[in-house]
Amino acid sequence: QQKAQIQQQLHALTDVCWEKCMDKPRDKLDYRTESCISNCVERFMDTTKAIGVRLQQKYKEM
Amino acid sequence: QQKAQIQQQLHALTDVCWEKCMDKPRDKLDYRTESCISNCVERFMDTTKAIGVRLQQKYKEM
Amino acid sequence: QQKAQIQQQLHALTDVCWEKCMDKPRDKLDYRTESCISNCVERFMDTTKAIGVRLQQKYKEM
Amino acid sequence: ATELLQKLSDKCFKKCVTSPGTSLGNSEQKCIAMCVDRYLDSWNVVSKSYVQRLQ
Amino acid sequence: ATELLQKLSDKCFKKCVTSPGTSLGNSEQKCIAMCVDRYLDSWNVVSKSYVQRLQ
Amino acid sequence: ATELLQKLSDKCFKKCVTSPGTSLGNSEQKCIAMCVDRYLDSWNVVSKSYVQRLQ
Repeated sequence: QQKAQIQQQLHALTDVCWEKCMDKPRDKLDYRTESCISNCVERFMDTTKAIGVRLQQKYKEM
Repeated sequence: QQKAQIQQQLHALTDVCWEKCMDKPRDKLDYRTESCISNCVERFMDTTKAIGVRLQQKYKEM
Repeated sequence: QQKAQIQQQLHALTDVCWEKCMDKPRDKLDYRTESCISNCVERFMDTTKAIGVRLQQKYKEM
Repeated sequence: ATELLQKLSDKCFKKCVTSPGTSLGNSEQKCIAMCVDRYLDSWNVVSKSYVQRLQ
Repeated sequence: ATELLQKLSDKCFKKCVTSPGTSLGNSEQKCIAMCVDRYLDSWNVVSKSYVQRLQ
Repeated sequence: ATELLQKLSDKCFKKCVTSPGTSLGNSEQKCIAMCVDRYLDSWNVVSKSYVQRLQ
């Protein structure tokens, strides 16, 4: 079950970072696109974490 | 069950009207965005109603 | 079950080709839009076929 | 049918109501009606092409 | 709640992190916080308008 | 695998076939093949970054 959840997160991340970083597909994954994708994954996870914290604050305020 | 359906409609409406009315998020929900959202909800519901009527006409013609 | 699958493919194709070919809806389906949609369906099916072949090659290489 | 209604509401609202006002204007209403009609037309063209292709 | 977290991550990342760098910049962090707050505000406005309309 | 096929069809068709003609042109076919390859590459980069981050 946890494995399915990780698979699903990988799919979601690939979708988001593909849209963010890939313009026209080329014959190789160039360095720029690769580091864009890897930064995208990390920043996306930072974003999720920051939002989680924010939502908890909000719930406390209610 | 009906409660779940309403929740789902609220989610859909928030998505549509957020995309329609919110550009870059700011530090307050300004008046213009707020009235855009509230008009968006009403016009979306008008749209659904108009389409329902149209589809029924079409089904009769078939 | 197969019928449901075909229905689902028709929905997916209509969505893709509607986005690809329809700009502002007009009072008639003009010839240009109609042939765009019909080409879109065929090219989309070509695309799926080509991707299927490519994925099988990739799986063999692994 | 509910699914079609939801899908069409979404698509036609996005195409036809660019900045939502205090009521649906005349041209928005016409656009919505044409949007439904053209979507159903498109569905028919898609079905025909799909069936031809499968044969 | 997990669903809301996923949806907000998606929406706010797309709006606020235009070209992902080696860390979240200050303005990106602010944008994300405001994005969450404004989304919840929007949800409230939508709920209010929806309920008013149904009555 | 069917899900991946559907997703790739959708993504690569949108990226590579801008105005569908009477057959897939040579450059469209190449674009589709590269699109599949780059998507799988991206999946690998994402997995690697994701696992590194979790550790």
